[in-house]
Amino acid sequence: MNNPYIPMSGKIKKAWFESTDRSLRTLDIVLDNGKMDFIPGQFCEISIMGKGESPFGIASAPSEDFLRFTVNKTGYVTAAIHWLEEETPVWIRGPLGNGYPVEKFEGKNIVIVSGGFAFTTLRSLLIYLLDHRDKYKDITVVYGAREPGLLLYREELQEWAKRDDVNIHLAVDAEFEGWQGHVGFVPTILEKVSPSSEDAYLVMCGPPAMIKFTLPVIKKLNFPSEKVYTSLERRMKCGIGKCGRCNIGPYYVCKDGPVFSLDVLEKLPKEY
Amino acid sequence: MADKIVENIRKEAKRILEEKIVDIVIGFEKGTLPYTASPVFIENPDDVDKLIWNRYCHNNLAVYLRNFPDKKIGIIVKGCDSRSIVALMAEKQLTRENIYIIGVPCEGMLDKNKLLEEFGDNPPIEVKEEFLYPSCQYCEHKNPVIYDFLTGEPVQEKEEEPYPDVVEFEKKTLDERWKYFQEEASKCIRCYACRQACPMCYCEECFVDTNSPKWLDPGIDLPDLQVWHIIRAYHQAGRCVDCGACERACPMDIKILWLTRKLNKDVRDLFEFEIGIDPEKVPPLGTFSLYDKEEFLI
Amino acid sequence: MKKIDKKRLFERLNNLIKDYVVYAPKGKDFGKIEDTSEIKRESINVRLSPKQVFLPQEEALFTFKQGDIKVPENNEKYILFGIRPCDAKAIALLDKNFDTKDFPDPYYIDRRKNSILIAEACIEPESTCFCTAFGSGPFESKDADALIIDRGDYYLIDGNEKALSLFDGLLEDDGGEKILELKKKAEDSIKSPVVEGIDKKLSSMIDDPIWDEVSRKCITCGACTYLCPTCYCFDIQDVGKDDKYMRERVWDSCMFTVYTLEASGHNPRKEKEKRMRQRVMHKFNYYPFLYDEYGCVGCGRCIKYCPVNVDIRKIITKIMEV
Amino acid sequence: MDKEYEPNIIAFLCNWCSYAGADLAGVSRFQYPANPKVVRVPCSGRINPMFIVKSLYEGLDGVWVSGCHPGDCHYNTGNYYARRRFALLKNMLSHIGFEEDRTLFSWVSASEGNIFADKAKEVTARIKKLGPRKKLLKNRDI
Repeated sequence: MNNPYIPMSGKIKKAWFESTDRSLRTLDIVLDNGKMDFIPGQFCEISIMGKGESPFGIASAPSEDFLRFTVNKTGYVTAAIHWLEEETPVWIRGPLGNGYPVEKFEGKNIVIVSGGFAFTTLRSLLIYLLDHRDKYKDITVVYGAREPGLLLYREELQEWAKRDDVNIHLAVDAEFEGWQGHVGFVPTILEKVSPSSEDAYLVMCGPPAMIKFTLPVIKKLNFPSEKVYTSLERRMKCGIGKCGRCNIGPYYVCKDGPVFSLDVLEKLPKEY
Repeated sequence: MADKIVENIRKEAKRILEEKIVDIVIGFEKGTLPYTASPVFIENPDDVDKLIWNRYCHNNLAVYLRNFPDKKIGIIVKGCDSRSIVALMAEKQLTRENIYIIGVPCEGMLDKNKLLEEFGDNPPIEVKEEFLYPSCQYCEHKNPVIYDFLTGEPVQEKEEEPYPDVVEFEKKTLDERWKYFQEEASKCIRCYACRQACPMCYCEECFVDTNSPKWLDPGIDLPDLQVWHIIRAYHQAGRCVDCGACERACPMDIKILWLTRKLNKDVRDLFEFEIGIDPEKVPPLGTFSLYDKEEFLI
Repeated sequence: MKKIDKKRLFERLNNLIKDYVVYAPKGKDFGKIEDTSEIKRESINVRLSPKQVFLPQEEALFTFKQGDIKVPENNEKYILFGIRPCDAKAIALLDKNFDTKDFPDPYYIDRRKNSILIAEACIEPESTCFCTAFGSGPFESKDADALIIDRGDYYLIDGNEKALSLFDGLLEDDGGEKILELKKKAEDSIKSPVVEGIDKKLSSMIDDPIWDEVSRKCITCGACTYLCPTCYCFDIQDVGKDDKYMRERVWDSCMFTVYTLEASGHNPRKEKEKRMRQRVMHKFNYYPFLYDEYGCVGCGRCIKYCPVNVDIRKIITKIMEV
Repeated sequence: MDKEYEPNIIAFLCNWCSYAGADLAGVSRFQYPANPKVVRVPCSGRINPMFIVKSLYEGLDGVWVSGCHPGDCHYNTGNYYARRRFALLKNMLSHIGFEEDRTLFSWVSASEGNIFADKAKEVTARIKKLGPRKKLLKNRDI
């Protein structure tokens, strides 16, 4: 029997601070036993032996030959992860969760809305979409952060912005020296960009405050609930629907999620 | 006597609810099992007939006081519960104006388990002292120390030495005491009922729940359980009113009062202090005397 | 139905202790025995439920030493003697969570597949029992490998081959003894609340004020969940130091505030009415949704050991009245 | 050959008196055993009794806490508060059957280098006499 609690070994190939305030650290990890198959939106549990495990969304795309995670320093395990240097061994369990329904997205317009450091799994999704560019119609990205230094994967974003097959709208909350993108909060920018809801799916990830104010805009743009997807976070332990803590109603965020469509969430207790 | 108390409780509860002196009254209703009463929360003056009083009303209702931060609360208390309120006031957790205290002189609560064992489901008419909860046996404050309304005549207080059990226990050898502690602690399942039942355990984050620092490993390795009991009791030093709610709440029947009672005795002997009498007096570990004993120093 | 002499059964059980880890009622609680003389019942049902055999309160998932992961092996065989039918059903319910197709739990399954459950019928159920509410009963034999009925000097026994073969050579003909009356008497003494349709009803009661009402007296300790035979929620934590670590799982309770507390400080179930809702919903709504069965077996432990007399039967009745 | 048992002792020393006392013992070349491992704290009042219990829980053989003499506290009153806490803790640990000499308290001032050395000797000797610890040791087999 395969033991789902045992992590796989890997090594950190590259590690750097992603944001200028050093609160976010990105790790590129290569597994010892070859590559991991996954769908954008899935997550892994990273172990620090003696400290514990924490779940992180996979920020790399299946086509890349490393696993990328961006970790915000908030607690016990994440602080330990921040200490990790290049070439140190790490332990990983995954892929876990359901991931974004990329097959359902085929042949549709895709709108990606994100704020702050929630862009991780959306990077994975965006690269996946670009890798299979012919299968999808228009791709629009609206991504904002408090200031330019807090936008994830800044260089890549600039590269993508140059492409003509994807519309990237970057925003910061307030005027910033040298900033040439949008200025304002994500909901405002989304309303300004006003992507068509026709034949389109919308994927949204961000802090609770952003979600709260973006939802009315999404309704205004006429996106039906079943075509809006979001990725949830909960305290997780086992990651396989056993330990019982991450449930929202009868669904486990770790196993049946973390990606849920809005129409499913609307029927569940507001426990997220 | 008891009927008179019940009548007085209901009347007073109805009055304070009707006159809007309080928004909610915390009292006891009939329990669903033999020898039990259960906490009840009355907001409608018409519901006061749910309120009862008998010798099974052992819960310390003061534990609920902090659950209603924006309400004026009426509460029915025994001697020990009233001391909890005073202790909470001394720690600035409550304001006296927000609480209306209905005091009940208490003759001690009866131990459900002992009664079940002895009489099964048929409650006896006459009850002897031996069926009292251990926590009630040495009670020094049967009458509420603070109240707005007293439901009956004060009962006679005991004048005896209140810690005979602690004195007796101290006579045991070191290893006997350790063995006893091990036996009791090993029963623990870490449900934290003792903590939750205690009005004084109001920390937002308990030391067992933090992970940085991680004071205690999870699980039921014996030292984990022992350290939990040591520190839980120690956090009560000079704060415990000896109501015994922790021990009565324990589903595993662990004796835990002998820990806090030892601390209480020490606080009395070393610092001449008793908590829960005067809300203006600073608890013993929040103050000091230049002349505190220090024989224990090397 | 067969008949088995009590003395001879215990003798046989004593012999089996060599090959099996035998659990039985030991005073108030349920525990491992070295000799059948330890078997003693101080209450109708044991306080700590048999779930501890398959899901111990603390259990190592693996140890980690000098960069190596080592998984503990377990090849023990188990006999659970004298568990009650409700607890046997509870184990069947736990199977549904741990023995799933997508992620079977090896630790649980290793123990469970090597176990024999011998249930003992409740001739005199307790006042807190309400097993009949969930289609089970004091003489229910479905979820155990064998059911024994205490008849003074002997037991009546019925069960599957696996269980009966333990007692090869001891089984006698029961002489046509009828237990129907006994069974009826036991069943009639149980007063169960009506639960018909509660799962559907609860689906529309997520934001009902009832949760505030029923949770008010709760002091949010974990006594109910830790004693519950079907509550399985656990935490995974690391212990150890100096490059010698152990990842272990320990029981956890949805009634604790920190259960859902996230590192950011956000807590989706900060209020106790939400936690009470979670406990009740999990048993009576989520469990039926996922596995087509109620997650409660009506053993009554949570009622009996609750420090403030929160009575789940009363909660059920209140829900049904809404 | 069996090596002589050397207890592992943690010493919480207040920055202003006992730690300076230890310093003085050092520069004055007073001999004292190396068993107490020093943790410098701002004041004996800073020492949460949980530090002491935690030290024992983590496997140390003994705990020694030392601060300023009454009246000498750098923060005026820290050691008075500490004195109350330690009195209760010590009594309680003994009450549960834990050896009293594993938790030791003293006052040592900055000028008492020789006394510090004496106390260190006494602490080590007392704890050594008790032998390896058997109580409150973790049993997990890792």
